[in-house]
Amino acid sequence: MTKRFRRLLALTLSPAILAGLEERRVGNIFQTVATPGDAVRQSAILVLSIAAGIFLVVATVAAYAIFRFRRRPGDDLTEPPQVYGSTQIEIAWTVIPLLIVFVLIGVTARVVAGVQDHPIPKDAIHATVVGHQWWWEIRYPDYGFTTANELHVPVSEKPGETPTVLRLQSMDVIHSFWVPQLAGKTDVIPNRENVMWIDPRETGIYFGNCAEYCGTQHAGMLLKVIVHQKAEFEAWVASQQQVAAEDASAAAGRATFESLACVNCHAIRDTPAQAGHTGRGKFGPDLTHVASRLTLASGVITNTPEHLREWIRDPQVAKPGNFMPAMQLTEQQIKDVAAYLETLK
Amino acid sequence: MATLDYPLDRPIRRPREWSLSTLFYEWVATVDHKRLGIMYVMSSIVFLVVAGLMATVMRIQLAIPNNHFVAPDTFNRMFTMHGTTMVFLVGMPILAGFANYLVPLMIGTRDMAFPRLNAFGFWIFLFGGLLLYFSYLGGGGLSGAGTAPDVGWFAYSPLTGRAFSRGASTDYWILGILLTGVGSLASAINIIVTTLTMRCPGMTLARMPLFVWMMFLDSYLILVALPPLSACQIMLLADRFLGARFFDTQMGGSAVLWQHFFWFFGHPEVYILIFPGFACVSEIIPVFSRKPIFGRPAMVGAVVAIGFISLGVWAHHMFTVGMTSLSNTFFAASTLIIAIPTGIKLFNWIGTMWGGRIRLATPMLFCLGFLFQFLAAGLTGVMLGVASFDWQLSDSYFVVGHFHFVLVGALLFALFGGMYYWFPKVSGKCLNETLGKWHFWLFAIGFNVTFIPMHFAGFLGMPRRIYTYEAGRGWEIWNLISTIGVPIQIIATALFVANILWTYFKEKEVGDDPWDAWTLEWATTSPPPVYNFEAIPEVRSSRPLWDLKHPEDPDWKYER
Amino acid sequence: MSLDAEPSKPEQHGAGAHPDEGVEMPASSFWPMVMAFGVTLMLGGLVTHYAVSIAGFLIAFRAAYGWWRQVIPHEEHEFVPHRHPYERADPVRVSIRSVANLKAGESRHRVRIPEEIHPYSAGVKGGLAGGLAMAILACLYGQIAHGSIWYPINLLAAGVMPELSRASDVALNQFNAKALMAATVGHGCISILVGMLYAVTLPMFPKRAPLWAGILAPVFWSGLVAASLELINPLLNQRINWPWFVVCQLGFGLVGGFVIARTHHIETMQNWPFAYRAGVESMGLPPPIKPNDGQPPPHGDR
Amino acid sequence: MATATLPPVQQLKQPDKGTVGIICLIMAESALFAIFVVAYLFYIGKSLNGPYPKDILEYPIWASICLLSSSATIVMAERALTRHRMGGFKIWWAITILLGAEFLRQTGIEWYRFIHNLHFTVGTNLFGTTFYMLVGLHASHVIVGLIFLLLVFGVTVSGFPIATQERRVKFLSWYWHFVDAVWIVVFTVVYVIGR
Repeated sequence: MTKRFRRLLALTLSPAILAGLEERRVGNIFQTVATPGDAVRQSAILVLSIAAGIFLVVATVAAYAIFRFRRRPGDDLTEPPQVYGSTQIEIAWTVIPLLIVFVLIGVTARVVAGVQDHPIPKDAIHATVVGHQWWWEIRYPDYGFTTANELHVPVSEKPGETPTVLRLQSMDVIHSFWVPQLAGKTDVIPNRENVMWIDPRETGIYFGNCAEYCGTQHAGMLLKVIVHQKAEFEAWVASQQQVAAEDASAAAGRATFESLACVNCHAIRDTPAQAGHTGRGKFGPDLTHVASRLTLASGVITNTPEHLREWIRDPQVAKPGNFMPAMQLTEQQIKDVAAYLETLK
Repeated sequence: MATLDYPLDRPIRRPREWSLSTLFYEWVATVDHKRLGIMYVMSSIVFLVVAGLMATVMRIQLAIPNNHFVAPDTFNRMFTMHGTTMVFLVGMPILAGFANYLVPLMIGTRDMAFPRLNAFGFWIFLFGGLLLYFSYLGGGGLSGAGTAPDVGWFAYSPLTGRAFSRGASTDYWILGILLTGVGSLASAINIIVTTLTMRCPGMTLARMPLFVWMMFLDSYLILVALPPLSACQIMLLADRFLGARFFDTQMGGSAVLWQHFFWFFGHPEVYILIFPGFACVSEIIPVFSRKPIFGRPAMVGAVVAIGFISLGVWAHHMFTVGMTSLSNTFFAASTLIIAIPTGIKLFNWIGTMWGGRIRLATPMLFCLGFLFQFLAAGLTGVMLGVASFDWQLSDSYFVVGHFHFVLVGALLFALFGGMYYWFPKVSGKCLNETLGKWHFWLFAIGFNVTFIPMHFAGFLGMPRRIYTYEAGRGWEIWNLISTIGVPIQIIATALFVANILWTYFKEKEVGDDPWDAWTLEWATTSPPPVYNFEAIPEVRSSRPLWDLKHPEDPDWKYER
Repeated sequence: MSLDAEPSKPEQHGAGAHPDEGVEMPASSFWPMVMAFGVTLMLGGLVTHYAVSIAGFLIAFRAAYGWWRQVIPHEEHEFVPHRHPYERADPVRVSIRSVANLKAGESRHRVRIPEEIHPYSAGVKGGLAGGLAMAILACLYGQIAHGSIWYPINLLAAGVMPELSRASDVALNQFNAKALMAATVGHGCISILVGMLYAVTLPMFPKRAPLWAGILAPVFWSGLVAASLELINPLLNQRINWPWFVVCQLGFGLVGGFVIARTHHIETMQNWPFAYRAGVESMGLPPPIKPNDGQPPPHGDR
Repeated sequence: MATATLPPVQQLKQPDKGTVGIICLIMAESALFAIFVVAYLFYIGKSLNGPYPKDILEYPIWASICLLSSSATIVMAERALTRHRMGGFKIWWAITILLGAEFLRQTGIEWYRFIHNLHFTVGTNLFGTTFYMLVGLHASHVIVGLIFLLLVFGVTVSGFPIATQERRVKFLSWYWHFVDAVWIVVFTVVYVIGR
């Protein structure tokens, strides 16, 4: 495969793949499209209807009592009968909640075990999601590449389900992985690996957030799960597995990038800016295919040339408090670096 | 009560003449439980207003997406200080205040068991709170720019470690709360000892007012649950100052251990906060329904049950940390079971009203608000207890809505009811009923407008503690409605303050017992003398004043 | 002030040395406040400057000494004279309101209602009998329709065991110890609770309680289950045979209701003093209210 | 209604407030220690680097004997006080203080060996953290107890009628027993289970 063809493939594939996907920005926990989310939704609907029933009955009785037994003119001369209570009624209204609670515990046990202890099929996709302050590193150990903030998974249809197993790790503090339409949240904890799985039935771009407060830019730690048709997912994997694009027109930007401190945090595979052993290139998102992503800064801004330039000029404007400093580049340097990064499809 | 343990060998001091300086002296140096109670309540109301204003700023920031009203760090400090203040500087002291003022009066004694310790508890709470707020000036050390803590009120490690929280802001959080914790512990020990050892003749435990019962169990919970918080704060302090490794994940330390320790305190804390609400409601509803409390033994039993079960439910705050399915189910089960005694209490309050002659005065209105809102809060609590549902709801705005329903909709409403109910005892004057009813309705409307939408925002995937959000996620409308409720609540609270001032200066005295109530505090003057009772009263039933008011049909004939 | 019409004897309960003129109260003291301030400074020094800690220590030390002097050898008190008599609380007056009685009768207007119930053990027995009847019917159904008594048991256990919902028909027909345990515990607990509910609620209904218990309640219950079974136990919902299900419920209702209704009502003991209920008589308590005859009834089955 | 028909008021037998107070204090302290003990147990074997407990810990037999026997001597002192034998009280009290001080000295020696000779500090590993914090928390309670014991000894020697304070001396001795009991737990957890 020639270099030129590879680039062509990458250039044409990425927009094509993403164009047909529906954006699902509203993470309604009752419109789930994956098994763990469905299981939770079913238990949720049960609890909600029980709660609604109890609320209606108890609130009606209370309201009736207030209305029926309110003080009326002439009541001032008597005190009502001083009744102490009724053990029978008290037992009845202890036993009924007990029965309800008993059912709820049973359902909880089944749903919890059903989601947590679900056997993982052999052909599952594996991804490792690493939480950083304040972005997501996403590794595909089986495919050998690393990306950031946008988790791509294949749709999981019957037959031949391809669920995705996520191993959650954290580099610093506790985060939480939450895409409401797919599954409940699972915390991303340093020095501990949590495992969760999703099997989305419908393609689309699902929005989520970090759900555990993790510092200044907790709000800016957004998350997208992009669910492809299987063939498109494989094409995406293939394009991500390519080495970084080389474009002679961006040579100036590349030189600037590699000569500056950018490479201390950001890696670009198969270039001098590759991640090194001393932690170099591991602190920020991997930029090998940065131009193929929808957003920058962990979902805070869309990935457009203007946004990219503004981001390089001063990251603290769009996402105050994040760890990328303004590098005090000249306008020309900013233009060059941005142009270089845009070639990294 | 002036029982002397030792022979007197010093002359008894006579009180000084009255003057401005002695007035100051009498408040700052006082060991009188009533004055300390008033000071507790007043200072927590001040903190309530401060933390309420922070909440207002946060609501303005969140009213529209991509708002730039405050910077992210400012917002994070505000929710941290708002939560910390509301829990440790409003909730805990206001219950100490109510208990201090009322427990000795209700059990017919002259003072708390350890009056000086009582004063110490109040002052160390106040200074601890001031130290926490001093962080706004001195958070970076005296020479640096000030910053308040920004790690959230439950301060999850390792965010609180030196590596992620530089400067001294988190240290202020630790030290301030450690000090107020000492204060809470002092007042808890005091209340326990007072209730166990200083009841007036005839006041058996079975006859003790429910208010005292609940404050007693509340204190027991503080005694058992607060030291663990202090312990884990000491560990964190050691991590930050001595280089210890308790929560250092790089050295093999566990980030989850802090959560276990914190919530082992943190969940009983929720009950510590709500019990005083139960206490007020259990006194007010019977008096305004003109009936004794329905199922009194069950009421006490339910609180005892909650007091014990609540020590075994802490991990329901941690359903998302990846515990085994068995642990998750266990904690879901214990959490759901605790709903039963809670439900019993609610039913018994309704049972008390059933067949009564309900007087809808302001204290009762607030209690009715409490009933409905606590019902809703309890049911959303059941939803959170179902572990699987909690995976979606945990750390979302649903949780924010839920615990504000508990702490504002239930606790604050009950405390407002309590303030309207006992204000005549403290001042001799009844709070104005018209203003009070305006206060109630505006506050109830404002509260519900603010906090109901939060549940829906949570259903739509809005996480808590975010300083802003992008448009198009379906959260805009709910956040906007939420913010609209805030000014209504502010107006209502302003009416309450105005009512207190108006009443204090303009209203007429109403006598010792304006509500025709049944517990001992109404048998003395309003306000009570320093010594509470000229002679220690004697009781024969759980409603001593009923016995006197209805000698033809006294309680003691029927009570066991 | 006295709560009794009879003059009080304050010296009996420690009102102090001068009962008629005043009371000794703990003396005011600055030291707790100073102590709190010192301790705060001591800790505040950690985040400011060590000199603050030293100052705090000195202040706390001084306060500790002052506090010590105030309680050792005895706690300092000050004399508070009683208020002038006209500033004291008025004696509590007899209310002008009369107290309405329950229609149950003059002397018993504070009883709890209902006054007669089935013994609680009847609830447990009835629940267990009904549960057994239901289990037998369900197993019968399993044997007839699927050739295995384990089938309904496994279906019931699927409510808490997700692995069963993935099981094949053959597996559902086989014995599964875990499922048997889960199903027995679940069915047993619910049966006992429902039996208890029957026992306490049946006397509240006017007449034809066995009809309520035996037929109407199971039918109502079946409807409730039909509406929610998809969420509670999806596997059971897929495979349920509704006629048999209703038959099983009726079996529970009729057997349980019959066992409960057969037992005699007992008089509740709620208007007895605790001492009698606990089986110990103690002095100083009023005698028990005697509803029917002179003697307190023998201990009921609670 | 004639007052004569009022039933007599039950005179309650209520416990002494100091007793309840000191029990409450001990409960709170127990809860505090419990968390440190749980932390110690949780982190057993989780240190990433040495030294490990089995490498350096030695059974503090003599220190334990000192501390535990001080519980007996303080009982003797109390007994002497109730019988108004001031000489006996002073002697037993002084022995208690000496035993407590010897315990602290032994802890000091152990810590000196760890910190100065082995460079094993609170930050070395999780074992160091939990060890110093748990043992240190207990030692700080011994110090507080010793200060109060010394105070009582000082005022007694200077002629204060300590017999009037018998009740408070009793509470102090309860606290001392509590500190000793905690040592049994600490010893078991740190030196027996932890090794």
